[in-house]
Amino acid sequence: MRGLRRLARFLSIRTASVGASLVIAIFLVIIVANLGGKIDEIIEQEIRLTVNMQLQDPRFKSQLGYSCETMCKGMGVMEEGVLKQCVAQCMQSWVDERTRILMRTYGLDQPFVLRALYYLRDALTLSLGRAQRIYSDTGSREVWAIISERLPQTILLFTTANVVIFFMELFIGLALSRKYGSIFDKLAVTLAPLSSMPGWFYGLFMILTFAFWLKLFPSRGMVSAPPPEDPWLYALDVLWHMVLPIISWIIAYVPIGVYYYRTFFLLFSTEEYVEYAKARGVPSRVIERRYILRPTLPPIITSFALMLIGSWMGAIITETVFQWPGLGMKFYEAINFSDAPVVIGIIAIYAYLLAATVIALDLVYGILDPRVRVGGE
Amino acid sequence: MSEVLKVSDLKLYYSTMSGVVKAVEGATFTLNEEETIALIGESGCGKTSLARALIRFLPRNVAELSGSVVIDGIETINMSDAEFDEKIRWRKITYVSQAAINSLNPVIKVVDHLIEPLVIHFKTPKKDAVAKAAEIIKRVGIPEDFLWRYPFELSGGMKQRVVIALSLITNPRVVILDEPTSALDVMTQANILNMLKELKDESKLSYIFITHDIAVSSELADKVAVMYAGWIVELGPAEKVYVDPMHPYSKGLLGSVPRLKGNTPVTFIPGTPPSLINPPKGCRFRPRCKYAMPMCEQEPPVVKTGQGEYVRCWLYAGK
Amino acid sequence: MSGQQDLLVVKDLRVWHPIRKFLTVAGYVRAVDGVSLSVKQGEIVAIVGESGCGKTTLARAIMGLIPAYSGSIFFEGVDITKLPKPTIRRWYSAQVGLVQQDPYGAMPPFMTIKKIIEEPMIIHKVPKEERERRVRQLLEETGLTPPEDFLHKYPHMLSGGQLQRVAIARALALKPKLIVADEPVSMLDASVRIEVLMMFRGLQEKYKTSVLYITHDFATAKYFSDRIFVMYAGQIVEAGPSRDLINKPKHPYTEALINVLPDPDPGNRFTVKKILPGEPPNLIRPPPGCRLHPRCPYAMEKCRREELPLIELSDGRQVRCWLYA
Amino acid sequence: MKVAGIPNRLKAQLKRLVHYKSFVAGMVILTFFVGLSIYAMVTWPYSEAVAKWNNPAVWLDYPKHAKPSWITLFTGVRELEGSLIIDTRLEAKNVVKLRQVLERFGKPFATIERISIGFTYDYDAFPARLVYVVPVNTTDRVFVNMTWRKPSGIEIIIEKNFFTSGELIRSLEPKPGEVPEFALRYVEIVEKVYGVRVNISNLNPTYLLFCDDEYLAKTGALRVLKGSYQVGVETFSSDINSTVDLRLVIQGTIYGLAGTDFLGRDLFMALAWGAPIAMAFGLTASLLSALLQIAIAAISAWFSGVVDVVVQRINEIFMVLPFLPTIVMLWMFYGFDLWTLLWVIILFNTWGSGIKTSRAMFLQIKEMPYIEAAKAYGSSNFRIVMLYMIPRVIPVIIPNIVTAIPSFVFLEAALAMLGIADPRTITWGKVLQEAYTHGALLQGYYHWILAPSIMLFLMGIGFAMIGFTLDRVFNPRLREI
Repeated sequence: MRGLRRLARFLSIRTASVGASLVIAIFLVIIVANLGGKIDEIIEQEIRLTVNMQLQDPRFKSQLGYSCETMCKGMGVMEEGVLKQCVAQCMQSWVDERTRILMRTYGLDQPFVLRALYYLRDALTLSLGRAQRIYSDTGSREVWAIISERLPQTILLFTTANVVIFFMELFIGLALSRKYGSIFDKLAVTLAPLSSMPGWFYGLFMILTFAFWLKLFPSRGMVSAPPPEDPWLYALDVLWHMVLPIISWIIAYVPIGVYYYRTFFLLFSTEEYVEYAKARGVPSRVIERRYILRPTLPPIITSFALMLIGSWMGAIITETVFQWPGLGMKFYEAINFSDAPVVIGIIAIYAYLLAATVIALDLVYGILDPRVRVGGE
Repeated sequence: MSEVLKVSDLKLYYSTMSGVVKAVEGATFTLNEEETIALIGESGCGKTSLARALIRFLPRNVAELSGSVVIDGIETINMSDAEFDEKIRWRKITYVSQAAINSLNPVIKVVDHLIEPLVIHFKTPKKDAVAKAAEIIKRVGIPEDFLWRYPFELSGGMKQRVVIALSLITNPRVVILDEPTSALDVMTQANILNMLKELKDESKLSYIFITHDIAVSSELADKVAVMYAGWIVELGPAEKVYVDPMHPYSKGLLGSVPRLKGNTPVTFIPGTPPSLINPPKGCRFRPRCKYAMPMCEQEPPVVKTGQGEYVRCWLYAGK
Repeated sequence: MSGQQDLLVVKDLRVWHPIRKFLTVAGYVRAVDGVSLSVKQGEIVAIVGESGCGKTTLARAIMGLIPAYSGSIFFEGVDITKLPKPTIRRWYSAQVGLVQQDPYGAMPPFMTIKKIIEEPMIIHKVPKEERERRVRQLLEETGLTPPEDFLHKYPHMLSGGQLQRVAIARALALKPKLIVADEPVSMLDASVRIEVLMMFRGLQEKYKTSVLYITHDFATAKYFSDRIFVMYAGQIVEAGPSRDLINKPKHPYTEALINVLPDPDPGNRFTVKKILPGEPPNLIRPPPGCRLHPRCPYAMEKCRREELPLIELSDGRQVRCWLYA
Repeated sequence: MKVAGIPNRLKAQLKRLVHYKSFVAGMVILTFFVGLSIYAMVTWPYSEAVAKWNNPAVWLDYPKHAKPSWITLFTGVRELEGSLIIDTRLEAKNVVKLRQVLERFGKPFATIERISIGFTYDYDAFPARLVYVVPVNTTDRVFVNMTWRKPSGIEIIIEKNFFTSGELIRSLEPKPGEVPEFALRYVEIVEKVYGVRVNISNLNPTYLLFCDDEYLAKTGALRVLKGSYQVGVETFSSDINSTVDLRLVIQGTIYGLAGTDFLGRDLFMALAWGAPIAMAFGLTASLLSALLQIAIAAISAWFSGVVDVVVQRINEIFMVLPFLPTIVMLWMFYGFDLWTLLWVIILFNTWGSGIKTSRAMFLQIKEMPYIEAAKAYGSSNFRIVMLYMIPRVIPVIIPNIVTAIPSFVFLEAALAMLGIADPRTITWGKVLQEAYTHGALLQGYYHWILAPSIMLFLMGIGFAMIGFTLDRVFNPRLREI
């Protein structure tokens, strides 16, 4: 009970602090982005677009045309050419006026500081606005729709990859720490430099070897075209497409992870209480579980969580290389089309995810580490 | 009185990058039931290595371990690790670690530490084990509700008591106490020493008491083994070693203890202990010894001075 | 030794560590609570107490490393609690030397012995030739001979005893008037301990330096110091000439502490030591009245209520106990 | 984890390094890159290199998508390296030039010019493409008739046109669904001679000019016809002063050490220049961000209080900012060159989790007794931070700096892959990106993608091997176990 209250208080303080950082971070992004007037430009463009959309409606257009014509005629313009010109001018001035009104309602006439606050509110409430050039697969221009339809694919691929990588690292690392100095251990040390290359880089080689040369796996995409109808076959097909990206990530990230975990566990097993447990004849299985893994769980989980969230971000190029239809590829598209709202939207989403991870990690620490939970040192 | 431990000619070498470390050489002593032997000497003299060799709690780089260690009538030196774990470790002999402050797993509760040896070595049902833990923790003077706390909620003295409880819970014959009080305040130290005295009588325990503090060693020791550079240079009953030591090193060591009572001047032994990789030829104490003779360049004999007593010095050869 | 001038006078010193919660101060840890003492020129004064009694905090306050909450510390008549930090750094830091407990931690592992001893002199702008000469001289004086063998070594190549000699050399480098030695030998082996203390004593006499010897060990204090101050829970409970105090302790705490300390004696194992029950009090909310009363076998009603000052006894000793009032 | 390692006995440690095979291998790789960098900088000074690389005109005559020339050592096939260029304006060997002025009524009224070029082609592989240029200097219309005579004796008229002043440029390369006129004529000739009508759709027209006709007629497949070829140009113009020349560029299939890209640019130049840029970029980024990081962390840990709070807040802000997307945004809005990108990367890398770990390390160091001793003998704050705290972490930092160098090189490459790159600088990442976006993988121009990849790979592995060995020597945490 005492622990729970402490935990709750600790967590609320952390949430407040991380929340504040999140707000400041997004605010900074807005200010930096708007220093060149970019966001204002984007919003003005969008407003003009809405106004012009209204004009697309033929009924409305004919109504406006009629009233303009009436007005022009009322002013005594009769001659055909001049009348046409007058009507066009009148309609344009309506568009300008309408835009001005809308801009005032959006607050664009207000000083920058105030406007930045409005944008901040929008970003924080995930009202991310509309894309300038790219569409979602369902044809929507809402940034939110574009992001939300792509995020699951990214999460699917990279969470799977990371879980596989994490468990490989952990268990190979643990096994090697038991066999310090053996051939496998030396092999692990020798292979570690392989991890100085990122996953997408190995991806290129994987495509070259397994897709183009050996033709064992598909080089691109998430499902075959046309996709299988049976849901099981569909899942299998997706899995088949996931093999190459996951293997490239394994080559890129497992060697260093194994090296670090092995060193970490080796150093940790010299802790006095691990040594003393060995002296007591605690079986090595129990030592590994209760005396090595359990106390080191908080840092291990931290590294996993940061790796996971980092992978969603670092996935941009891997997705592009493998043409995996996730957020990363959409991001690539947005860069190529210079679609600022999408880029800013993705930054906001990631900022949220990162902040949530930081808080979640504090929570995990609180739950797993009695020193935080019960209080002490 | 029956013999619970008999060590003869124990040898322990480590291999390191700079050469072979001769940590223990030719250690011989016996320990009877309800008896305490104190291993005293300066740091690095091999006392901890000797004690750890008895319970096979050694680093990976052991180069040689030979001689004879008979615990409760069982020769253990040639046992496999598995057999040792099954028959000896924590059943016959237990170990109280030097750094009790860090010897407990910070993320599991006191009770989980205490029941672990019972569950592992005796397959005791958990309920009975917890009852036993509650009993033992009261015996070491800690309230029962501390069972459910984490180690970091305990003071240094309490942690030391928990570690002692942990080494008593399986009713061993021999307990190795490796500097059990050196990190504690004098008052707590006295408290724990009192408790150890009581426990010894209650449970018919034998202690191997390792300390660098000679004054403290006299609180428990029936027998004293003085160690220098991997050798036991003198072994004898407390009455003799504390009052009238024979070996020049023992004399020097005792002379360097500042005393509260009386006005005995203190002295010191000049020089530093030798490296165990390249110890001096002959007597290892020779370079620092004020009685050194030419003969000391030969390895000194083990001179028996009584039942289970000896001194390793040329001064007493032939007497 | 008596009759000389007071070099250091501490008056009613309080060092309270604030406990911060959010932006407010929730309370204080009264690590040092009303300590008065004096050190004469050339005198060795020991402060003895268990860990957590405030002796190290007192030492750090005297070194000018932490601020006092109230009270004053006069060094040669100057109250250093009122001095601005730069003055402490420029002037006072050359007047006092520090020897610490952990010989391995007390030296930057990446500096050579020469550099370590030289550092204080570099900071206090001693000319280069003078520094070189002095480093050699100090190494010789502390028994690290020949100096050439040590100048270019790194701390991890030396033994604990040798490192403590280096620490003493460093403390003496600027010829300070006072050396604060915080448990200088407690991590060393028994025989080395005496060797280092005797060497230290020799140098202290040569340099006519005063020493404040902080320790938990009455036995070495008896041999090494002229006077002993016993601390308990942030206060001085008893003071007096070393041998007198140890032979005839007056305060119940001193008495208990000396009683539990053994001399090597084969009879020890048949006796059970009398010890004070309980543990030292929490210094955030110390008990009212005499701080020892919850543990004291002689505690009276008065002890629970009234706090008392150090009482001067006729034989030049002081004690903080109602038994002597 | 404890702060480990003691940075002394430096010399002895450096000597020990040599005993590690991985260190020696890493040093060999590093030496190779240093050599390459020096070669690049000596051969093409930076501005010259950039200007040359970015000017497509320079590369016009180079073969496009040529493979590295050493590849023939493995295949045993003789291929044309580089381009075979014959320009009648520049050389006279194997060139016959005849000029005839026609007269009518004693007055010159027209010129006929005949140019004939001969060359021998005896390679096993077809050239990649043929480019010919006919520069004409005239005031009137010129009739151009150009013939191609194979060693087999078959002569094809490849150009038959009226032309006014300027240059007639033809580049013979496959264009889907388009068959050049001469190809049709060739098919007819083959049919006439061998009685077989061959299918030539989707063929590289250049191949038709170099193929063995008989073999083609019999098997329908292409084979190089070795021997001497004759190319003739005949012009007729009513301008008596008109001059005509011929420039023939036969582009081969292999070039240099690294081949060429889609513009015919010599990839070796990019590979060589990529080395100093990658090393400078990686080293600067790694070194500066590590130094800034420890400086900030040390100051934050030492001064604690307000300074520490501010540093931690700033750090948290950077921790919730997604690194890559933010850099992309900055680039989109402001656009920057490679070196500005470097500063942005350093800024983002300095902050974040690195500071957190360094700060934790310094908080531990701050509690070391020797710091208190330094304070006691009057060290200033600056001295303590610089001389007492920072040196303590150097052995941890140096291996990390070395190991991190490739990660910055790859970061640059990754950004280049996203199209975020300085348009003018030559980096391996940019070559890789161009290869990738121009379908090098799909079309089998493997050398184009492999060359920069191997460079990146070598650099990564080289620095990593050195870094890992340094870590093992400087931080011998595992030695006692």
